Amino acid sequence: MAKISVSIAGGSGYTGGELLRLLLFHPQVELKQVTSERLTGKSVYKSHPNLRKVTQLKFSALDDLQECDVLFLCLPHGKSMCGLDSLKLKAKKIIDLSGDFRLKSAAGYEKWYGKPHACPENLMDFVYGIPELHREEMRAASFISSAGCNATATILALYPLYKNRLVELDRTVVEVKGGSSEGGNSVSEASHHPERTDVVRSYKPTQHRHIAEVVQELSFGEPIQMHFSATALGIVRGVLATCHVFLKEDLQEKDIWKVYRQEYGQEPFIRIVKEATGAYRYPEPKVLIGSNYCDVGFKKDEESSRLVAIAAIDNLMKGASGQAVQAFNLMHGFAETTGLEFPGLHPI
Amino acid sequence: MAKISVSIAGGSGYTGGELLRLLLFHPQVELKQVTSERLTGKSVYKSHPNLRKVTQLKFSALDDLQECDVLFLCLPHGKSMCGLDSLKLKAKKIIDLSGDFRLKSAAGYEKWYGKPHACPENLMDFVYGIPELHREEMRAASFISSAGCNATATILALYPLYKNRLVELDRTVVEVKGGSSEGGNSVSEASHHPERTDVVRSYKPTQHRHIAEVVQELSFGEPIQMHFSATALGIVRGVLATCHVFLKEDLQEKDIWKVYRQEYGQEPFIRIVKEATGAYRYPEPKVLIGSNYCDVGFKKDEESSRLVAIAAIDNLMKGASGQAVQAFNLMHGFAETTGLEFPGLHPI
Amino acid sequence: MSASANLECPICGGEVTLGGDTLQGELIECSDCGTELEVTSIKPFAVAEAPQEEEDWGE
Repeated sequence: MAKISVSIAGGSGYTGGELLRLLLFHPQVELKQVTSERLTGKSVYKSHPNLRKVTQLKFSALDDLQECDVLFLCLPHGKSMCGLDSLKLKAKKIIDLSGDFRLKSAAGYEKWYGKPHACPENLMDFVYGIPELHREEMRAASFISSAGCNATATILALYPLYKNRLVELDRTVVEVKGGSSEGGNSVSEASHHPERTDVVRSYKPTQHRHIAEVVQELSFGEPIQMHFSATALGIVRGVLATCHVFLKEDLQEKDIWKVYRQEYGQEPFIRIVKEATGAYRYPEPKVLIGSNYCDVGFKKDEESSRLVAIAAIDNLMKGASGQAVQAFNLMHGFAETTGLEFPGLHPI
Repeated sequence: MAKISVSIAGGSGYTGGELLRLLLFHPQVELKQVTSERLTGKSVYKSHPNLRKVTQLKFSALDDLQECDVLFLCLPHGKSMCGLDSLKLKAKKIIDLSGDFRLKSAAGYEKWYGKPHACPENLMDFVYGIPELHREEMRAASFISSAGCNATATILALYPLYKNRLVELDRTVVEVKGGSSEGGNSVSEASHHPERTDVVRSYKPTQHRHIAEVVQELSFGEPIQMHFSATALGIVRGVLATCHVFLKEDLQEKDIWKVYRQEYGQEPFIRIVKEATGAYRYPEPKVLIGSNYCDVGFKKDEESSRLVAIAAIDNLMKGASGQAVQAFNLMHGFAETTGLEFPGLHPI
Repeated sequence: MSASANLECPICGGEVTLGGDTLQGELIECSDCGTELEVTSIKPFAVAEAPQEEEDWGE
């Protein structure tokens, strides 16, 4: 079976580099080009030292992009939507890792991204790229918009509860804790090592744009409200979403297990992690680094109707490039785990 | 071609867990048993959370060990040599990751390990397991003793210089910087998080036992002296060996490049890393985590005859389990990189 | 030796399979929630959470 020709537009950032790593080792992929305006002509390992001697590939300019079967877009926010028409000429299938096509509503995009959408008519062409929610649509899709990392963790923590209408729709509080790689490789005052190391930084107590995706995916046709905050920690990779929901009925933990098992029992990348002993009793992002797993757990509060639902991912894997490769596998009927078998490291 | 049946004796530690991860994904391996006296009957993921749902394997007791083709020994120091005769009944080929059979001289063992060797007559049966030095002997070997992590980094940094007799034999100073996983998973006052985090701890300014292996492997029949210190850092994985040697002749960097290229040009796991720009100009252990690479670099001191030779590895991979799998591949004529393709992560 | 049986884990409701040769008092693990279960009877099969010494989790 001929390999699928694949290129990456915008390959010098962290997401592009992680995607490049995965695609270089994917048995069904023939990697053609990786573009970077800033580093055109340079070897890719200059941005991605882990790929030194793994590939001799050099960055191309976007203008020199040739046709291929599938084009991954890891361009800065806004570039995908502005360049979509010309990019569509290069590949029949596009997987966009930016935020440009995640929201179905143009008004929602303008509210959360602070400017009007450049091509709202294309919004409905893109399928929102969380396979655990949209597997069948993704199989048939030509355009997929890969979800945000914080949104992915929050959605997967809460999906079984919202789908089965078990929680009050306006009381959920979500606290996401994440790492420095979420900010990408552009440097700033705030990312300078002496300022960034070991912080517990309330960088988005409110107004985090990933809320819009969570509301979109969990509303199931009803108006819902998410109270969302993000705190940045001293880690590089990893997201932990701690979600506080309020159950409509008095359910026991056994009932909650049943709901999560019902939704996630057959999922290759979701593990339910809730144990009474050991140092890893609930989902822990540290041991997921480099893997495509989303670990999900929960604890019922004996004192109230509150249920604490917890999810952990690697923001660059299940939160970005890993999930994009999962989408690629779905689009072509490959086993969904192809090229995504790495289980993570311990200790790390 | 039938798979090779493999078991691990002593599989609950960090080295055993890393080996288990590699062997579970090795295309030519059928993993049979993993022993742990402390955790017999328990699921292996209880010690190795990254293997949760990757395997249903449970720990066996050493007494229940059945015959297999290859037995890896990750037992506490001293256990391999004391139990060798009974272990030999279980497998024709043994790869020992402890320090018991690394030194060829029984006197050397007693000096550095503080007790007489239990079966000195077996010392010569084991081949010292650094493929870049002993590839042909390892191909034919039935018993291989995998090298120590600090020794591996130091030896690989210096091997081209000593083999080609370019340095003074008694002036070399080596400073190895390493992480907390070197100490294994047994807890102590010194490994307690508030005491261990972000230290720069001179834990072995002198008398580090890995010197004996370095002297053994680099002497080439002449008496040599190594001045060796180890400092523990706040990292979990990673070793950086910084070696200060004094050249006999006034060589330029071009000459040094030639020597390293001559010895390492064809090696699948050694990369020469010496660049003038970028954040990763010299070997960096961080981006090697999980990979089997040893990156080697150097810098000539313009003010003197000193050459600074630098090597970086992941102590659990090229410094232990990865190198043991490399040995396994050699023993069976498999491509040396089989099961060891993971290139490492960035950013991490 | 009685036939094997599928029971419900008392903690998480997951499926626990007991082989026909399972012994009274034997310790087994629930593969879903990892809880150590004790076989409290074999005719009929029954399991209960095995006594756990409370680990100090250090926090």
